[in-house]
Amino acid sequence: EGGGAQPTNATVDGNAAEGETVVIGFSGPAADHGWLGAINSAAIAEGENFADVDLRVAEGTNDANLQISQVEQFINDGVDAIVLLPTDGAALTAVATKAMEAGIPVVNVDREFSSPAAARTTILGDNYGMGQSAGNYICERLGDNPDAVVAEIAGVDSLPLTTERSEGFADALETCGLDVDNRVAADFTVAGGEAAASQLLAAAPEIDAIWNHDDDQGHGVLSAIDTAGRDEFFMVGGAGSANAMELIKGGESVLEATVVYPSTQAADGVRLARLIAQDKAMSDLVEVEVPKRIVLNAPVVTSENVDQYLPTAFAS
Amino acid sequence: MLQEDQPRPLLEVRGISKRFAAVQALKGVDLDVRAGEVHCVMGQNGAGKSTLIKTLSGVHRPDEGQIFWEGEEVELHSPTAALDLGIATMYQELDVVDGLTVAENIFLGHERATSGVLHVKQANATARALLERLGHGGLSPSREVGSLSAANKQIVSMARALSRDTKLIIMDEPSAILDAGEVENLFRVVRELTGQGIAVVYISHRLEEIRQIGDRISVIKDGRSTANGLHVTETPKAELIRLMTGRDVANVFPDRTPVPADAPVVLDVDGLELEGHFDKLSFTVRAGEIMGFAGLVGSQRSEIVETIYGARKATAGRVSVNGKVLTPGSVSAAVDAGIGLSPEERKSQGLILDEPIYRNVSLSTFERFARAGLLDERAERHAAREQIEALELRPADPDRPARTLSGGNQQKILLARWLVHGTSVLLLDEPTRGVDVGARAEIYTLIRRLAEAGTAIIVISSEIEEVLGLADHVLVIDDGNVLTQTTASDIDEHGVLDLVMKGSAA
Amino acid sequence: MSEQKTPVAEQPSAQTTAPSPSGGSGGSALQSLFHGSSARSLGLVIALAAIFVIGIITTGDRFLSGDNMLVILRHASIIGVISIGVTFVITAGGIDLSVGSVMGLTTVVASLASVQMAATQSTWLLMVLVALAVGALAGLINGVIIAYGSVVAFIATLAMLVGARGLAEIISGRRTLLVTNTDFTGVMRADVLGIPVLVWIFALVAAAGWFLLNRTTFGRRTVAIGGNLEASRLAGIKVKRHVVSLYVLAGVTAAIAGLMMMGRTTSGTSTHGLLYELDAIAAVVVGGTLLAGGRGTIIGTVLGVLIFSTLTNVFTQNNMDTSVQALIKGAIIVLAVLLQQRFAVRKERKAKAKPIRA
Amino acid sequence: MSEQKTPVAEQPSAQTTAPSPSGGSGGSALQSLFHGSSARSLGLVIALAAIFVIGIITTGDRFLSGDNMLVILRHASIIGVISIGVTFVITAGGIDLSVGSVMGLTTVVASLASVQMAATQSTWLLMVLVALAVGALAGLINGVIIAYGSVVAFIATLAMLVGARGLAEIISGRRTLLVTNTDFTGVMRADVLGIPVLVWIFALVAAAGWFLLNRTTFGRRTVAIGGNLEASRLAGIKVKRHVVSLYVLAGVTAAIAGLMMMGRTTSGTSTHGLLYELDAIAAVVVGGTLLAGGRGTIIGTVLGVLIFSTLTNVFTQNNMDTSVQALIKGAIIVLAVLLQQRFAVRKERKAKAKPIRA
Ligand SMILES: Nc1ncnc2c1ncn2[C@@H]1O[C@H](COP(=O)(O)OP(=O)(O)OP(=O)(O)O)[C@@H](O)[C@H]1O
Ligand SMILES: Nc1ncnc2c1ncn2[C@@H]1O[C@H](COP(=O)(O)OP(=O)(O)OP(=O)(O)O)[C@@H](O)[C@H]1O
Ligand SMILES: [Mg+2]
Ligand SMILES: [Mg+2]
Repeated sequence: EGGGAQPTNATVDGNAAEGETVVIGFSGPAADHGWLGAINSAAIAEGENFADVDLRVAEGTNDANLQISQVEQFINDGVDAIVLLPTDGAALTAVATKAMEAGIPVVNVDREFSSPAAARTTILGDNYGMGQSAGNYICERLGDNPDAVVAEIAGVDSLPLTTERSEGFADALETCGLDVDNRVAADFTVAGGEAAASQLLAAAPEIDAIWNHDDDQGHGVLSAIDTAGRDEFFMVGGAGSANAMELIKGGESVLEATVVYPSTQAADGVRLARLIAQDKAMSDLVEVEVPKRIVLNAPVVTSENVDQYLPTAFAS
Repeated sequence: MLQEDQPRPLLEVRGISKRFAAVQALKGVDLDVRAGEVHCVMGQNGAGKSTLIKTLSGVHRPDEGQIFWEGEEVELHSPTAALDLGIATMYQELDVVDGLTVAENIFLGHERATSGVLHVKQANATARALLERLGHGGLSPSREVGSLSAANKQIVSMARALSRDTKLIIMDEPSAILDAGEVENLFRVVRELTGQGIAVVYISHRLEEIRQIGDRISVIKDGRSTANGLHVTETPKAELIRLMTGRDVANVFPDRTPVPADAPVVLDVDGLELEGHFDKLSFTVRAGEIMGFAGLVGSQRSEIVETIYGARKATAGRVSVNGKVLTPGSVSAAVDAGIGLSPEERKSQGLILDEPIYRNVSLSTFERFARAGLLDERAERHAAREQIEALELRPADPDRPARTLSGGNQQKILLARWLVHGTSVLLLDEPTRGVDVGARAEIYTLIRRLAEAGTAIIVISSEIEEVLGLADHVLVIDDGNVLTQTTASDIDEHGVLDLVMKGSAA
Repeated sequence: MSEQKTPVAEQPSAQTTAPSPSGGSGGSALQSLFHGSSARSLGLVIALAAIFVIGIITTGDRFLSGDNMLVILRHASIIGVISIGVTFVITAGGIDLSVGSVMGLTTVVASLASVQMAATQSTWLLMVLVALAVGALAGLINGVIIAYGSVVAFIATLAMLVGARGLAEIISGRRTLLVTNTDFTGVMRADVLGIPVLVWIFALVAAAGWFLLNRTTFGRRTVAIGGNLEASRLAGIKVKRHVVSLYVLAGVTAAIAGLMMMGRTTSGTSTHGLLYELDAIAAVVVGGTLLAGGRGTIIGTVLGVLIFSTLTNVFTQNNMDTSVQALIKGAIIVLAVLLQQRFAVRKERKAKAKPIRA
Repeated sequence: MSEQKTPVAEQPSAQTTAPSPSGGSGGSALQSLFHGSSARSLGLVIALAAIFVIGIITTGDRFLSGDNMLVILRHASIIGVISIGVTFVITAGGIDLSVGSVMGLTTVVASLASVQMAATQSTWLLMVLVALAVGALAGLINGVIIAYGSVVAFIATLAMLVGARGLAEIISGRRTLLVTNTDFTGVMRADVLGIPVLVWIFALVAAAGWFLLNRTTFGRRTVAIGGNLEASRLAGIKVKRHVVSLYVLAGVTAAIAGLMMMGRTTSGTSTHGLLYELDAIAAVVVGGTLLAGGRGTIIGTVLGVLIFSTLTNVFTQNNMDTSVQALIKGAIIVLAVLLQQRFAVRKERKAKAKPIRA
């Protein structure tokens, strides 16, 4: 990969300067909810930002079979780099390895491959960490009350990332002697969040805290809370949409905080892919190559630090 | 009754009873069939003939009674059980599969195959031989059955029955959809079969046929045997009718009332053409006139009336009713203009089988019983009930689903539909197919009465006798061409037959 | 012979579905109407009651509380309205896979900034009108392709499912649009006589649907076409036109459901209504409408919707794992249909026991 | 006679679908067999060719390269195998919505650590056997519920869709299981004569399916049951047993597809096969198999699958927006069906023009 020349570690400006045009293939899951929609839009926007990037976007899909053939197509086309947000990390490992073997650097975004050899660089949101952050925040707020009722509104339950988030959440709660009393799963959509939340509220007459995995479905969750006329609890969101942050900033809502899960991962992926393909390095590192693995932080956004995060938040 | 000196019967049925939901279809029926005979089963519509034969072919399990096969009591718990014994059945309703070829239909269920792999050539050859034996060597075994006419489907059905190693063939109204020539052919086959010692149970409403082909007759009335094993030659027709209906029926066509010379033309067909079927067809029907279409099966008579009715879109020409030209290919325009069609295949084209009788009767008129789209079911039911009573439809329960009626009564529903509508042109495609003697006479009278009231009527029938007896004018049709147009009294059965035979030979 | 095109599964039930004769003495139309479906509905009522009993046993009074009942009803209302439209389409022997997608599309279009702006300047009813127009148009396209293009309904509406979702994404730019018109949300989120407006809408649509199906020529045509399309055509019914109107009806109910969804979630997005088509069809068929057409029951559909929504509620009350929920739901779908059939058969048997001589 | 229970959309096509008589002089069976479907297949071939032309125009040689053709075929192969099974079920007048879900379940069970361990100790064929057994069992349950429980196929398999997915999640703990058995992945990912094993499997299953449908009693009885269930019963066919075997067959093809998916992704998870049922049904019906039953074509199904998979390839080659893709895909589904019907009608006209008297 990278040809014979040594990567150059230019300045930020230097990295931004137009280089030789590179073709980058991008494939991600179907943009069937706000966060993924934002991921896609951000990636495409990033591609358009650079005059020297020709971004090929494959149909968003939740079908590993189709996504594999998209990557195969990128390999055939001899793209310079591939940014891959797999529907399922393990399922796309084999074809990503094939791409790497064919000399095409793969940037793995968000859902990690099962083999380190399958990606030149991996850039991840931290799902477990996200759950942990939410759990820790709730622990801080409720830690003195071991009988507190904690509820969880998960996303698509069949996805491994949901399991990771829930595990992180449960583990963090355990440290302060709490556990999840009521758990429902939605589907990352507004309607799903509304439906799940209204059922949850009916099932649990008294709640102290709710963690909702996704701010997009959170819009529905808040509608349900509003309908039920409940406000005895506080809520922590997930992903970090602009809408959610505005609410946190406003301070009137039960939504007190949200855990950021960067929606710019794929855009970062496109940037890194460009650097790799153009043999550039990351400007703020001394290291002359783009690192192998980048795990993005999952910070908790509250009314105190919201202004810092609002600009990068996604509009769902 | 079984005579002591006769050999042991092949099939013996004792006291069979069968109930469907609310209907006691059979109440103790007896029957004995001997090898090599043609045993006719007669009875009015709904008497239970089809139900009886369905118990013999393993479709229905009887509630009571015994069945003996070659002297042994048997239980026929599935069609396969009956087929295995050697009982093959041609059902009243066409039992072929449109998507399969002729040969595949014939061998359905007992395919010519080795461990599941078909012998297509062998099956086709055997099928061809069978078809030849049936006098239809021209029917290609590899042709898809969906493209065949009803009559040809019937042939396939018969070939299927013959393809099994059978000792008894049950034919439930096989001649209903056949014309005179085809019936002759059928009889030839039946005689050949009985000559080989195969028994045939034959069901038909055509008394003449029974006289020609039958050896003995059993009669069922209201689910009970009223006669068993009468010898055909010793039983006068009037006696048979009495046994079936419990009364005397003068099975004659009603007298014609001459159509007044100044009667207006109601239906005017001018240069009508349906590509691939018929072309340049012109004729008129006047108020009060009955026009009969005679011809062989497949002569495109149905296509002609369907095109007049707008069910098929004419490629040229026009149809007008009372001077008003109809939109081609629009049934609703035809209905609005006052044309009614009683279609050839009543179950698939005429009735909604799971809907009650009254809704089937009012299918063309229910809008009339509505104000602003809101149905007045009371008025609708009332109108339907009137016709049900006038036509003596049985059962006279307007809420009974059409599915549970016998064939003849289903036919009456279709007539009732257009009687409620009050059309000025009535197209009747095989109106007495499968209708019993009693009801037939009623339908004839009814058709005549309608004509007298000023309705212009076209009747298609495969029974030439019926066309000649009922119609004022006759069109003899062959392959979409009008061979002759004449007054009914100027031609006889032989005349028609000669014409069409010559026509089809040409 | 009539069995011909019935789906495989219909075979034995076809024998048992013959509506019971209402007695030789000629019961009233009303009587016979209820008779026909009541036996099947009884099975559903029992299934619903069983779920209630389980709910009460496992969660006690909380389950029976008025608030919880309203949660069940509110949840049922949106899918319920769609199911009413789908009932008509299925009764006529068709199917509509696009309702969920069309619903999503209507929410997106009606929540567009321009529409909301215009609505703020005039009246919130404008949003209603826009949604209904979008739904009707989508239904019209479905109907025309099916009736005049002779494309199988399954495929035509599958295409609409895919296409409408794509269009909704394009229009919304894949974002969730917020409904800011407070007049609209105010009305949709209000209570009338202690019952949410959404539930009222469901009740009204269901009542109107019942009336339309059972008391009008429109309903009669629908049943006739589903029972035997060719016979209906030959009897002079304008079959194609009617088929088009059925899909328009389904599109309109999808639009109404979309408006309810906008009220409930105060948002419009292309993901609204995802997979609702399957939920609606399941509710309709579990309710007793024949998938092959020719028999439809609004009461059954309402019961079917309530069964599913109560089930979800009981699951949540018991904090059940979602995968286990799926497993149980699958089993319950089958059981509900079996139960319903059992009752229809019993009814038939009873009719046999007291024979009526015609 | 066959109109009765046909879905609404069938009406006009029913008149035009009567396959052409192959001539009074008695063409060979082979001839007539091809004749029946060739007219419709022609429309599909034209549609496919059109997509190819667009591909070539927009992307040039890259599209036509052997590698790209293999990409298309590999992608088509998994859904293709499922579609073959679904073709049988639909030909018999049924439907199977559970194939995708069952496929997911088979990948999970066959990738379980215990199964893989046992396979490593014995042979990788063990994994194949386990998958096939799971698929067959799921199909058996479907079939029994449908044939003996008289539950409509749509509902029974919808229940299986929900239930199997739930079970797969429970078994896998909602994690993606890695396929570590290199014998298995080696075989599945290999090339034979330059063609991937996956494509060979598809070709074999399709050929076997063609033979089974057109040249065996099993196939002919399948058509018969779909065309006229009652007549089939009267002809002594054990209809229920046959129906069960059809769903088992569909389950087995889902399992084969599952194995292929495991090979392709080296993983087993409950999300494999999501929504494949709709893709498969679309391919089958676009291919010309009658959704109402009674006519099925394997060649058409293969063409249908290839059309969709080539379309996706062309979309990606052209870097098309996913929402626009959805919109176009919807339109193309409708167009393909219309085109196919147009050709069937033409053929029919020609047949009518020279009437044959039998
Ligand atoms: N499946 C069924 N369910 C309910 N009633 C039935 C069923 N089949 C037949 N019947 C009823 O049983 C009686 C006998 O019918 P059957 O068909 O045997 O008469 P048939 O003698 O064959 O009459 P046709 O000459 O008109 O064919 C009729 O009253 C009919 O309505
Ligand atoms: N779908 C079809 N495709 C091709 N040929 C057909 C089709 N249907 C019927 N035919 C042919 O058209 C001709 C007319 O058939 P049909 O039996 O309907 O005529 P008919 O004059 O109405 O006879 P009937 O005396 O039964 O009323 C026959 O030769 C038949 O084989
Ligand atoms: Mg009969
Ligand atoms: Mg005819």
